[in-house]
Amino acid sequence: MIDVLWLVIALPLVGSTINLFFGKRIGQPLAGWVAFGFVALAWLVALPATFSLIDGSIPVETSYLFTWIPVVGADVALLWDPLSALMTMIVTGIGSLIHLYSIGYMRGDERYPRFFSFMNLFIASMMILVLSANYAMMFIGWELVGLSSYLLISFWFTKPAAAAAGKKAFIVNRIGDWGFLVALMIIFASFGTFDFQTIFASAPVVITVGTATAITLLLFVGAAGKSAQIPLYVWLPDAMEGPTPVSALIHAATMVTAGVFMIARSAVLFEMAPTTGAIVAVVGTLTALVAALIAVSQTDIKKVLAYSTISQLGYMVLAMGVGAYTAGIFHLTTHAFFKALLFLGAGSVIHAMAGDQDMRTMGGLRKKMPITFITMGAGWLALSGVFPFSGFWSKDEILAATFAKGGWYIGLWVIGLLVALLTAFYMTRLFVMTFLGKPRWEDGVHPHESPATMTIPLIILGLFTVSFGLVNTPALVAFEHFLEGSFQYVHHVQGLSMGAIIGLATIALIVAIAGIVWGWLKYHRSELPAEDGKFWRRSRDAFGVDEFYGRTIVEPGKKASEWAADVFDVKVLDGIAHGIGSGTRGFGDVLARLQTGQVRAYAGGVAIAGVLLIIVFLAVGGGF
Amino acid sequence: MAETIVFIIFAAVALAGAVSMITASNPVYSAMGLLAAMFAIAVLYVMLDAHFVAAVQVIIYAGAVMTLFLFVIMLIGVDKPDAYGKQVPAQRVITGIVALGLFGSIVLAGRAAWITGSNAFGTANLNGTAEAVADELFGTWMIVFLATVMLLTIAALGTIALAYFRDVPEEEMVG
Amino acid sequence: MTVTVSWFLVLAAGLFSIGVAGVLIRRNALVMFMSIELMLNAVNLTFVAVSKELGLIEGQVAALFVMVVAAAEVTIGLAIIVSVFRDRSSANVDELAELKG
Amino acid sequence: MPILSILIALPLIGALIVALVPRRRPELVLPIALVVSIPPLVAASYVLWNFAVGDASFQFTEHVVLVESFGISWSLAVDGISLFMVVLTALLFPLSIAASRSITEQVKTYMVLMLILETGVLGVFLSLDLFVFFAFFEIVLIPMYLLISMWGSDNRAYAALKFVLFTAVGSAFLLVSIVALAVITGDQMGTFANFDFRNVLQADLSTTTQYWLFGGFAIAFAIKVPLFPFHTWLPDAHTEAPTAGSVILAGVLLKMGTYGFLRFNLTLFPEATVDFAVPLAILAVIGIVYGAAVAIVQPDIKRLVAYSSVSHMGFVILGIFALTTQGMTGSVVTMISHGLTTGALFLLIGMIYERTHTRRIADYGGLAKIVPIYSGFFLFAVFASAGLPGLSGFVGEFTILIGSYLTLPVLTIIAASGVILAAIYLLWAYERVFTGPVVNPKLEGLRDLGFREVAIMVPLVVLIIGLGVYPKPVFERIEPSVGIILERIEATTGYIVPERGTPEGVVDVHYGQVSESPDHEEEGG
Repeated sequence: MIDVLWLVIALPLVGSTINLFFGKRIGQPLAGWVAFGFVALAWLVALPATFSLIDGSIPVETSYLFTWIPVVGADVALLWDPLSALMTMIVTGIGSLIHLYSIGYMRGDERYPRFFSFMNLFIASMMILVLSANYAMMFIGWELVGLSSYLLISFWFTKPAAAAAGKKAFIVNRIGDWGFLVALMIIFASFGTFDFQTIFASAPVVITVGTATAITLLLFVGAAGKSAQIPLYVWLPDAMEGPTPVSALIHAATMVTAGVFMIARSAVLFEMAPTTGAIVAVVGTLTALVAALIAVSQTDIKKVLAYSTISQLGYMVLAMGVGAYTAGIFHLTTHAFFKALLFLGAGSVIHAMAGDQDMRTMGGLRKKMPITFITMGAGWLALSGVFPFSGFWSKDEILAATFAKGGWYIGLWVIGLLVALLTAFYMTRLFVMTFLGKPRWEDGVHPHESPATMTIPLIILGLFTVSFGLVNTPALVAFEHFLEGSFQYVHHVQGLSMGAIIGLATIALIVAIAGIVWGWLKYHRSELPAEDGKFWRRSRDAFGVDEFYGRTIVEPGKKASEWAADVFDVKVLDGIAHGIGSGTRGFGDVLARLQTGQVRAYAGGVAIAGVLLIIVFLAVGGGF
Repeated sequence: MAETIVFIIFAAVALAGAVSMITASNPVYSAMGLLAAMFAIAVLYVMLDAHFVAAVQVIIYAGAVMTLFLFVIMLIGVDKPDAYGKQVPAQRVITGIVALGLFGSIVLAGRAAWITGSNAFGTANLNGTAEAVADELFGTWMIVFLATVMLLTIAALGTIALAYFRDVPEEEMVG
Repeated sequence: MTVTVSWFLVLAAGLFSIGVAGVLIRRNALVMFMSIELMLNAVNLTFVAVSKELGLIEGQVAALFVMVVAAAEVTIGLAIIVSVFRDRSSANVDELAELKG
Repeated sequence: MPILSILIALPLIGALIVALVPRRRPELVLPIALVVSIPPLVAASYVLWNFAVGDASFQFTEHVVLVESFGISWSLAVDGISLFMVVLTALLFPLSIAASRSITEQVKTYMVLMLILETGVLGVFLSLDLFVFFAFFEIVLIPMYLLISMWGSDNRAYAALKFVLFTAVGSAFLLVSIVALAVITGDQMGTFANFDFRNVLQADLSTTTQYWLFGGFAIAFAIKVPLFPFHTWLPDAHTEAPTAGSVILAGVLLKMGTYGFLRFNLTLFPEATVDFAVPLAILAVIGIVYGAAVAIVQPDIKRLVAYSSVSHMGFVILGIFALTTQGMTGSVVTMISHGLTTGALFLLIGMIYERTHTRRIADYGGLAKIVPIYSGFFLFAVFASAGLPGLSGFVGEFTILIGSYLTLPVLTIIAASGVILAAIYLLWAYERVFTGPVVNPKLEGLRDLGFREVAIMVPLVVLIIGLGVYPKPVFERIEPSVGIILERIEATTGYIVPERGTPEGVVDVHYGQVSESPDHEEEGG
């Protein structure tokens, strides 16, 4: 069964190639159906293998395909364990739904087949990432998803903002990749291999805590790039320039969670380095807080969701930092469902509003698009963390795990609760401003419900959003049990009684409901409240982080480059070369003055030299 | 003894001719001086048993080459008295020092190596007849001889070329 | 006082030096040429003298070759002088300074 | 069959054939030149096909004594290092000839020079005799000089002269060193001199001699590579050269420098290599970062690619002087890959230059809308050059970085930042040229790539992907040859190559046999 796993990568790749070369001939919307078909097929291929893993009929296994780079022992090999199975299911499952959704959403775009080609390429890249059995191959997937992300963000490249956003995403991700790359160097220098199983089995023996800290910190730099953590989160809000299905698939559900996935995959190494764990936890918490603070003031519906994604990724990273891998992955899963749902819902709204994304000109859409309204309502409650929606269970688990760590981690727990409050608040703001109240549409906009290809994915995702949380409750720990196979070398610390868990959950629930009530009271009225004041203004331009980076890194960097190019290279280096050149010429001019052109002067020179030579020979030969 | 007298006389003629050649202000007198020197050298060749070389010296140098010189002198004209030059003021002094230095250093250098000492000068029976020279020239030195043939041909061609292709535009000649 | 080969050699050295002096002090190209011829003759004299001393005919052969080269040289040299003269009506080498750097 | 001699002679014969094309039929020159440039490719493929994998020694050796007393011989051979350089050369020449349709003046001379250039380059990579090597090394200069100075753009005279002067300075050092080496070798063999590589290899050189000779060789090759700070000729030459000239310059001529380092510096002077490795690696890393940083702000697209070459070649030098199997193998792979990717970039730039006659980035904008196929190829080349995994650039640079870290950790970490900078300069340039609205009205109605141009690009694209996805056949052939260089260094100096960086206690888990128990590490330890 595992032998056909390579098809999970190959099928979307084939789909991508077909659409790239023949997409125009296939035409709309058939090209979209082809793309959807290949992804769905990949999902079907992976499905039985996943079930076999759940019922334990096949072991965790590596399937060797071929040798990639022999000198560094990098093979192309696939690892099929619960973690990769879960990610495969998320990526191909949600991926299929979003492909289905895009068939309607992208209708009429002149580069329709190209879009699906890129989407399929993304699925293939993501599968390489999650199925990889070694770090080298993971890095391939890691970079390839960056490529697909670049292609899809700047899909509407005639908009300068879209092109710039794509570039920014790739470059910022590359900064993270630098960390990953250096981590790979240290890993190879320490282990002599990239193979996960070998590394995890031997890590405690082979490397010291110091090396583990170095490796994990660098890996975290990579994760921070891909999963949009401080200080590298700035690309994700800009990435919303891409088409909405892209935002849903790549920048909410799957690719951005790659960093979290990578940390979970390297759990053994992170377990060895408590310092890294602490840093990871703090960075995650701060990211969650900062992003939530920015999200509350955004007026662009996709921007709110983008910052919300960063904030939720902060939660997941916090989970990784405190060693609650299962909880983090669980939140990753539920978040994939409800955030994809929210984005697709937002896309549906934008579609209905003829491309308008400003929530201030929406309102009252409830009656016009009931399916979108209901499904997004489920997403809203899930993200806010209301019992019994999926978000409640997973977020609560992370907070509980943080609390269980004790010590200064309690502080992180408090911040986490604050973020939960803000989350509920801004999601309520989004929901109320969009669907409730009075219509504030501009003239000529006639909102309507989206076609079936768009609403069916919404309904399916909505069902999962409502129910999926139940697979891992304090009473039923199926999910955690399933993932155990992936964390076999990780030692679990469990310290909370059932009473404490229920107590913490109650607190979280109260906070969430408080946030919803606050938002409801503030925004559910006939006039939109004015959002001015210092905090609102600073928050709306994202605390000026982009400008700050521009001032402190981009501009000085550009200045330095210009100096090197225009001054150092031209004046100094070329100057030296020219100096040598003109020096030689000057010396030549001096010598040229000896060339009087007078034959007799030359002859005299020859004669004098002859005499002198004879004298020298005599002197040397002792002729005198 | 007779040899000594002959040597002294003709050596003196050769030196006198040479000196008059470089000092005469009229090129025709210079040519005459050189002619005298060459005849004297031819006699010295005979003293050295190089009969054939002596004959060639007279025919080629004294005959052909000097005639050519005189011909060119006449062609160019002798009406321009030649000065010793004035670019370098101390030129004659320097020239004298250089020439003397050269002579001195050659003599000094040769002193050790020269085959002095032997009474009769040289090997008695060196036969410099045309036959002996021809044996050597067309035997061992055949290839070199042919090379000189080519050289002469080329020289002849060069001369013709110089005379023939002379209608070159002024600016290119100077350029 | 018997004549020895070294006398001839000293004479040759003298003639050669006079030739050098001629090249250096005269500005008439023709006379300079003659001085060069004189130098060649001095060398020839050396060849023949040493040939006599060593009893080898090769010295005379070498002298013959020198003469051939000298003849060729004279032909070309005089042709050059004539064409230069035709170009600027002077055989004064000091006026020929095109190669001045 | 003396296949290597045939390989070197084929382009020359081709040049002769091209020279015989009647003057009245200039339109025949390009097709004929293209046809005669195919046989060398066939011969090179034959060599590649019959190359024995895993054999580190020289193969296809030919040896004919030319000058007995000076020890000069016509001595040719390939090993894993030169093999791919030869194939790359034989591949890039037909492509650049095919891409030379915009050459309209003196086409025949142009093609003849291109083919002579090919002979020269092949000779450099194939000859084992130092004298013959030097001769070919210099022969390459002349056609390249003429190509730049006759068919280049506005500032061509300056660029061509700069190229020749820089290279000639290096050649002077190279010549002196070669002669010195040959005389020392000859002295020890009891003859006047010996230029044969295999004899030179046996010469016993003192450490001081090695330093001097290493320096002489290194200056020549460092200028050719070019290594910072000798790189300033490169942007000018690349920019002013005609398209084919840029392709060949970047694709194969620069490789002559790195190839020289590998073949001569490292092999002949092991002690000096070990002592000079770190300074050269420092220069290489400066070059990586500096070249990339300068590339960012270049206003001219060709200059940008030229500076990117400085950066990429820095990686190659770093890999070589890290003195590890991985680093060195990676360097050779990067040499191949750089030839393909930069060749592709220059070909593409040439194609658009033919249409617009401008190289200024600011003159472009929104091209992707007008010429989608072209943009697709360009984006591919951009990512290949930026080292995207799955494409050839990554395989080489990744291996270099992994290998270099074993001996030069700090430098390698700095060098890795070149990866970030590469993304910046390439994507920023792409953004300015291809995306956004079309501002320049002259760009409207531009023709997209035709069949001929696509046909030129496809082989490169296929090879870039092939080398990126399945580079094993290439690695297998390079690794043994690199191995003996390192073995020699190990044998003659106290240096020890870190094998795989594997410390004690690493467990080798075989595929499919992963044990479930956490105390698994005891099996292997």
